[in-house]
Amino acid sequence: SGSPSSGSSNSAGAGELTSITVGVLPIVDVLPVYVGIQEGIFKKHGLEVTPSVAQGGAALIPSVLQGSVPITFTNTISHMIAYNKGLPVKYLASAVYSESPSGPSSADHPASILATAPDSPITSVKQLAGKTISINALKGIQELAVRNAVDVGGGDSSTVKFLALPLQQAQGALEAGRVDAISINEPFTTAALKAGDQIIAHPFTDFKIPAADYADYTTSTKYADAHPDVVKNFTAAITEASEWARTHEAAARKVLLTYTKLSAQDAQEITLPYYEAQADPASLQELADLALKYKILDKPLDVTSMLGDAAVLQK
Amino acid sequence: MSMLSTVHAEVDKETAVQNILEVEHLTKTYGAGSTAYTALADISFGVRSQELVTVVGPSGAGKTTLLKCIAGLMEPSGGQVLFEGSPVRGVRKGLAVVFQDYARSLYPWFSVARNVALPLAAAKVPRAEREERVSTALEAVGLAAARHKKPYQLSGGMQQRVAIARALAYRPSVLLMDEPFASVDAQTRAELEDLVLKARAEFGITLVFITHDIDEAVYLADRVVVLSPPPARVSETVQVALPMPRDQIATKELPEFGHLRAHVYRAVKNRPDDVAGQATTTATAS
Amino acid sequence: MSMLSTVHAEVDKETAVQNILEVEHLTKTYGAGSTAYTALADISFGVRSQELVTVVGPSGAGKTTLLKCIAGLMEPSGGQVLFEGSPVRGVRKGLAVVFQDYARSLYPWFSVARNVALPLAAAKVPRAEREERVSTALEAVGLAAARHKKPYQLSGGMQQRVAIARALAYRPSVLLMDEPFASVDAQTRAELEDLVLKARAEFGITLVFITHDIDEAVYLADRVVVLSPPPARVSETVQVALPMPRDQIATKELPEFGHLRAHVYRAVKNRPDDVAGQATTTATAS
Amino acid sequence: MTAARRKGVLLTLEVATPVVLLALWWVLSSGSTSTFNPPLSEIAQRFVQNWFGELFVTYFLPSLGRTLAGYAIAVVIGVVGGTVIGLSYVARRLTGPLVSFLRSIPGAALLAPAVTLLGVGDAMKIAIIAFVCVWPILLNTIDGIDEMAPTQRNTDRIFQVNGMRRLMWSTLPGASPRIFAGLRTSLALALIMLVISEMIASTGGLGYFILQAQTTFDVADMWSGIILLGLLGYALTLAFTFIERRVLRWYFESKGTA
Amino acid sequence: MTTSTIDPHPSTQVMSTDALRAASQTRRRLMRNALWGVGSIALGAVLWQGAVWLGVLPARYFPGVPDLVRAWVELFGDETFWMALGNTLLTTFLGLALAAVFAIPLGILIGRSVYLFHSTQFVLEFFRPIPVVALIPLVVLIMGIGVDAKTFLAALAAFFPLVVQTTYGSRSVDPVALDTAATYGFGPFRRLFGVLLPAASPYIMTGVRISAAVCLLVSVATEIIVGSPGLGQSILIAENSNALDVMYALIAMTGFLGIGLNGLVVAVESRTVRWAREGGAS
Ligand SMILES: Nc1ncnc2c1ncn2[C@@H]1O[C@H](COP(=O)(O)OP(=O)(O)OP(=O)(O)O)[C@@H](O)[C@H]1O
Ligand SMILES: Nc1ncnc2c1ncn2[C@@H]1O[C@H](COP(=O)(O)OP(=O)(O)OP(=O)(O)O)[C@@H](O)[C@H]1O
Ligand SMILES: [Mg+2]
Ligand SMILES: [Mg+2]
Repeated sequence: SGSPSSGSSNSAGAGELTSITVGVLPIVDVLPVYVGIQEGIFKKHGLEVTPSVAQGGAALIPSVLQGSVPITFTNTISHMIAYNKGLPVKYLASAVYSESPSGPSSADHPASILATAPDSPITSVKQLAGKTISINALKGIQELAVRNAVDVGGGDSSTVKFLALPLQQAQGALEAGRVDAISINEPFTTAALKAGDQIIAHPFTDFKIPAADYADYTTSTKYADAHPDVVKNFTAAITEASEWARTHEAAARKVLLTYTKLSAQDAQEITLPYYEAQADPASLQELADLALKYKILDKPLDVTSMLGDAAVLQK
Repeated sequence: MSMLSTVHAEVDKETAVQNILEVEHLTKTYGAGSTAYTALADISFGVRSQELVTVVGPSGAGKTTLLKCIAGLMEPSGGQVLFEGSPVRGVRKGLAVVFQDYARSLYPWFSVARNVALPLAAAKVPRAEREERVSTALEAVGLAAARHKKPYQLSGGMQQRVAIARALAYRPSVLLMDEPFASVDAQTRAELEDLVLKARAEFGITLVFITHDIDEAVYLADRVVVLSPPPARVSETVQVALPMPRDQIATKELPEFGHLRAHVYRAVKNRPDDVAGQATTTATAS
Repeated sequence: MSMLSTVHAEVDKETAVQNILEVEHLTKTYGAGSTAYTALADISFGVRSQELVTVVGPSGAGKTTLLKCIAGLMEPSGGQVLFEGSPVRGVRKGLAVVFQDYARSLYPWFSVARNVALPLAAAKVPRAEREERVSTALEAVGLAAARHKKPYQLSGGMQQRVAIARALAYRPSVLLMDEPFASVDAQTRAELEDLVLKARAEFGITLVFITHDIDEAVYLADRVVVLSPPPARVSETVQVALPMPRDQIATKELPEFGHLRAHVYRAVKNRPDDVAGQATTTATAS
Repeated sequence: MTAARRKGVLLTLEVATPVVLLALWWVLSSGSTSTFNPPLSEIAQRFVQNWFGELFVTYFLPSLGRTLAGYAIAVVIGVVGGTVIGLSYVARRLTGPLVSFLRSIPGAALLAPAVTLLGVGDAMKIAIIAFVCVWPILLNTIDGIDEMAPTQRNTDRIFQVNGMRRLMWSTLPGASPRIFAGLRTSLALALIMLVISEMIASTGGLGYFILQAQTTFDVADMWSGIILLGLLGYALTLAFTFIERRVLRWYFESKGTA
Repeated sequence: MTTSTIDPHPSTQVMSTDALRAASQTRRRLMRNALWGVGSIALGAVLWQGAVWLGVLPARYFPGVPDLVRAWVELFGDETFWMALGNTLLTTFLGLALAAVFAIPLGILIGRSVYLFHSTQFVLEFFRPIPVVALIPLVVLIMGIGVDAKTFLAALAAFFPLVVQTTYGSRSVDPVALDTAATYGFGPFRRLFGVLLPAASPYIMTGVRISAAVCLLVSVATEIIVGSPGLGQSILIAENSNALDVMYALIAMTGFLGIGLNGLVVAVESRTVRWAREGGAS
């Protein structure tokens, strides 16, 4: 990855940097982490961040609990499940929203869609009864989002069959007629739309609060207690980095190229999520309630207790 | 074919014409490069139809190698083996071999009877005849009672007799036997020798018989081929003109038998370099 | 120990006391239930220290079985084997065996020399002495040139000689040999016989030697144990009072040798149920 | 020791080890409050809840069916393919690197062609199970045939035991101890693949259950699934050994390990 | 005796030419092996490209061979690729070595002792079917996400096939060979290294070949799931970026690693197990 840009020289002395590993996924959602590294924002806050790329929450939460990865990106539903199971996880900061809380973005297309094949007779979620939808993982944020989108769109999600399929495989399975609809997000959305897929829903924005606060940065309570400074500095840095990513979109898109294998064209064309480090308790509570409704959580969750002292969005 | 007979010093032109098997300047070298080892230097002899030729020679001379070349199991390094006038390439039909490594030539997963029956089944002998031939052969080698046993339940000598029974039941036109009686007792051995002679007479089998027992070599043979130590050559071919049929007592009492025996013994012993003799005189046992 | 001697009819009280090996009413039944097969019915005999006892008997009599019981490799079904007065449980030190199945007892992954050296290494013989013993033994069996070869590169008889060399190099106090010379030529065999006698004299080895060659049995033995066909019993024990040292020509010329030979031959032949004899008279070959 | 007593001792050993280990686990985990190490009593309770009910039929049996189907296909392809490759020098050399290549292909690569060609149903999962299980069988068959004793090979040739007869009477029995080693290795792989194949495109099954319990940090449920899997593995092994003892009886007896 | 009469002269006279011939033979053999390897890979390439051309595998989602070659060329110029490769190889080798150290002796013991066999059977058969992926969270919880966790998981996965193969191998040992060892009073060490291991080595080497591939696969899988650096991680990134050609190029690289690994084992095998092919095994 690139070296810190020379513009941010007002950093703490190099000798005082605390090295931490931050768990990330190789997706656009973690852009602020790389921005923070490359723009020297972490350095400025006394942190030397090394990203550790994993496939999903399954390994990331245990590695946070074990301590070798003190802080990790995770989707909020995973965090909620762990929290509800009594695991000592601590919410640090929000990571992304599905769109700007202040209204839909001006992007050409949504970041996340529920799509059917170009020639498919299915043009509405109402026609999905008995059909099969592919999502990236069951019992996670995507199932929740798609179920909700189907239900609020007038369909009945209990009559739909869900199938876990890697996002990369979804479009192929759709075209081969193996599934009837696919739930995907970037960069696969861009590819699917180029292929002429029909959009029948926007799962990640079809909530009551469209700007869904669906991912966060997590640490363990043990680490937070032992290293309050680090945690504080990280939160501050990621807040700054998120803002930078929002406000320097063109530069941020270049950062994408450093940690993904996106083509240059894709990096320009894909729709970025809204990077925001402050949590939205209302959105989170809606997600928690839906998770309970769809049996992803097995008991109710009060979001405020989960958030603890994390910064929340002032509307 | 008569043009070939000139290369055989011992075999006159007339008999050469009738030779069913013709070993011509056979050489065999194992391995290559610095580890190359020449087992057969230059072997030539012929076998007439229904003849019984025994091959004797010191241990490690190359007898088994020679037999494998004749059987078509091994490609010679030089020279050739002719069968009925055409060069041997691979294994022919109607040939049977009793391997020196008899224990490993039996199929451990089949019973004794099944082992004997197998080649017959492969040759599509009808079931009833197959059954009968197997029983007769097993009885002939004294193993009628062991037919349902598996090879590993037999003693060494019994396994060897199974291999012999299998070859005999097969009724080959050419039978190659590699020290077939090495592991059986004297009495059984004598009986088996007579069994082989009888089978030859009955079914007109051509036999090449390797043995290290000189009495046996002379008793059975029409001709004895004596190999030199390796790299092996034919050091002598001895015609055995003993009357037929042979008899364990009468034949061996004949003065000619004694002469032939002594002659072959000397032929085997007549080694250019008698290292073994040296060994026993110079070496202390271990 | 003298209390045991009463059970041995053939062995008088005095010699029994010196017996290093004592086989007492040994029985061995393979398998169980309907497939049970009794190989040894009731075997008793003793072996004095440094004695050379040969065991003869028809093929399948139970010689190998007996040897394995003596070696402690096989548990008898009844009776026992005493070594120096105490019952044999498992394999003792200072014992060597030349197996009938010599090919399988050599380690195909080691060279000839390594095969011979292995037991010496196991016995912690110093390297230099080991080296020397291996060379001497291989030379004694005529395989000095083959020391770097692998067993599969040797002929059958050569493999057998490697097994013999291994046993001799080991200098055991008790040596059990199971048809050790079955696959070697007459000349080599005679040399190996003398080698064994010499080793015995030199190192004071006690020997149990199984053979199906009656000449050999008499030539080598202090005593010949004749086994009956299975289920085996000791049909006779023949004392061989031929003068020492033995000599291939002189000893075999002695009239006693001829008598003993004939006597043992008759003892072996005197089978209550002459199956093999029947076979050759009734069976047509295959 | 008599045969009966020996049998008794062996049986006791076989039963005693798991009992002792379970007891240890029970005691050591009894007071545990850790999410990742629930008390065995709780796991046992979940086990009964989960598998003595509907899930056994709707989750376990379909998984088992797919696994056995995949395994069966692997056995056929492994033995037949291994025989064809083992018998032919050219085939052996030509497929050698290709086989090593395919054996080392990560699952991510298998999935795409499997989904494209076979869809997202049982056929795809069975194919993936078969694909992974086939290699140990194939390799063992090839090596077993390749290492056939020369004297046995010569005997076949001399007595004109050719074609199918040679295959059925000599080649395959000779390689059978090897083939069984491969079958045994693959049996466990099949069960592993039972879970792996349900990582994707699944809506049910034992593997799905285990993975789901794992991602939702439901460790007791996860262990209840794993225990069922382990018991299944043990049961299948017993059945396997039962068959093997019969088919390879000659082998074990001749090796003195019957 | 007879065999000592080998005339030494024929071989010594041509010694130098022999040595030359041997060297050129080795060269020729290497060439031949390389040719077969190339042939085999070409066969695979043709099959793949054929499937893409015929549309059995849609070209949009399955890059053709030329695309793959292009991706490889790019990868080879990429330093991170080589580091990933090194990481994966390291895990694989360490895992395999660790597995072998435990599995082979255990397998030998289980194969030779019915008592040990019966006392371990349940435990082994119980744990054998548990997939490594199911254990990843537990292992990560205990060991974190470093090389040691990855190595442990790879070793664990490789352990079981190797135990099974070794068990079968040690049961295949000829009883006469064991009797020989017993009569000559071989100690445990010599019995193991002189008899049991070499005799079982045909089975063991097949097991090592199986386990080597398993080790590689598990290394890659844990890299994907846990996110330790290595080829797996590179595959994960490419997959999430919809970079098909890079993904397949990387996957093919693991396949080539597999070929290399197998070649390595076979090279060892052809030295150690030659006896079995040339006439020892029964
Ligand atoms: N596969 C092989 N590789 C190398 N050398 C071999 C091989 N097979 C045999 N030889 C050598 O060839 C020579 C002849 O062996 P062969 O088996 O033909 O002897 P033989 O006359 O049958 O001896 P025996 O009477 O002991 O069986 C021996 O010196 C042996 O070392
Ligand atoms: N493993 C076994 N299972 C069943 N029966 C066996 C087994 N081993 C040997 N036998 C039987 O025991 C008897 C004696 O066998 P043994 O090998 O002791 O004979 P032997 O006297 O050594 O014969 P040979 O001179 O042929 O070697 C034979 O009839 C044989 O069939
Ligand atoms: Mg021979
Ligand atoms: Mg015997």
